[in-house]
Amino acid sequence: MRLSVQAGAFDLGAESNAFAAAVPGAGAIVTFTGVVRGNGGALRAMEIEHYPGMTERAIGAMMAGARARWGLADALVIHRHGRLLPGEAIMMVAVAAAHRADAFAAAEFLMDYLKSRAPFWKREVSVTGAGWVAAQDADEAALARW
Amino acid sequence: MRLSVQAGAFDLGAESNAFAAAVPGAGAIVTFTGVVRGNGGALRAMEIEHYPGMTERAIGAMMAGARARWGLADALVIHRHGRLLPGEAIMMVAVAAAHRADAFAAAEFLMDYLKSRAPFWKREVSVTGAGWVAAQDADEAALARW
Amino acid sequence: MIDVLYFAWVRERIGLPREALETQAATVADLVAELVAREERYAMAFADLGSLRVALDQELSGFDAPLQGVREVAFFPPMTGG
Amino acid sequence: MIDVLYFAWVRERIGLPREALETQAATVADLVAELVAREERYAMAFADLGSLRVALDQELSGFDAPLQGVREVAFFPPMTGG
Repeated sequence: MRLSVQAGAFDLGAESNAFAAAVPGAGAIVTFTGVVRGNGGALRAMEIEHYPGMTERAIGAMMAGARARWGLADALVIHRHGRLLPGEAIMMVAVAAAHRADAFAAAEFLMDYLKSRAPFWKREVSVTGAGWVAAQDADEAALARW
Repeated sequence: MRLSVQAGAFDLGAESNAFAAAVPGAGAIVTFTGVVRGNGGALRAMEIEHYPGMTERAIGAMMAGARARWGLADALVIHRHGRLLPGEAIMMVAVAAAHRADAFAAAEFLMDYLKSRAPFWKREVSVTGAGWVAAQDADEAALARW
Repeated sequence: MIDVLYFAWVRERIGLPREALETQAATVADLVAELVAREERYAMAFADLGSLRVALDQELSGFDAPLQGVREVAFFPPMTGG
Repeated sequence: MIDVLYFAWVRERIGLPREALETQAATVADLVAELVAREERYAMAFADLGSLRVALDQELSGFDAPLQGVREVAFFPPMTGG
């Protein structure tokens, strides 16, 4: 399993290929990629703050939990911080399992936990001003299914 | 939306990057890749037969349905036929939506329908013989949730 | 004339992937009965209709469906894509 | 001495990302009360504890948790990762 919390961009394609090549025996690979939405030109940038140390600890625990629960062959999380522009990839998750149901469940679990339990805070800089993104009740509620 | 039913291999990374680059305004991209499992060395090859014409028609209808139901920004399906070796990618799905819940749901819907409603038939060639893969009741049952 | 296609183990049992037939069959079930009466290999292929699927002009259909206007009939086992 | 860290708008309101404090506070709530009594900017940051989260030594915790043995306390709004 690999976790990278980084300021720089990552290459979705290269990461996907490297991940798949390392798990030739797994039948199902699911990836999720989160991208900065431009909101029709209104958003200028997304600034992501994080808590170094706790970020790695929290995500590592999520990944270990997902691996055990769904018998994953492997998992990958890359999450950026700093200033990102619309269209840039914020983060990606990749999971590999024997069967598709486990791979989809593990990827959704990781996304739900990353949203609400990994110490990142997003700030949107738009043409009319800047503000911290509020956590969504729906994201907190999504954790209940796990 | 793009659909390719092909004998040749595809490049997961290149396809993922091209797909993502074409939908910069979508916040969530999910991919699924199905890989031939070697079953610990027992499987020699997977042979995939299909029904040319109906395959494209059936998958095209699934993609149009998914796009309308989850408001997808885009969708991609690549599915191979012919003789594949363990570790080779059989197929991939990519979907892009504004939010992650829609992207995950659409990808799972497409996978469930591809499994049981796209005219492909898999034949496993193992060290002990060859045989057609039987459809799973669980795969048929998975359609009920949609 | 109607084109009849066979896939996977249906194709293997019957021994050919497709054939063009003259038939007066009104429904898919009538066509199956005609084929089964022809030769043992058809009887083997159509022994258990519950394990077969049928498509008419490339759309999944049922064994009681009428054949009028249909140009292509395909018989195959449950699909295993993905 | 205990390290106290602030993130996102908590950091902005208090005006610094971290500080080392001498405190006799027995719980997180006691520490918050000490901070709020110090200056208005702390009172502003901690006005609504329901909109805040706390981590002790990098594990999410609660405001009634004891501080004994804790080396690092962090205050921040609900997380918005992913």
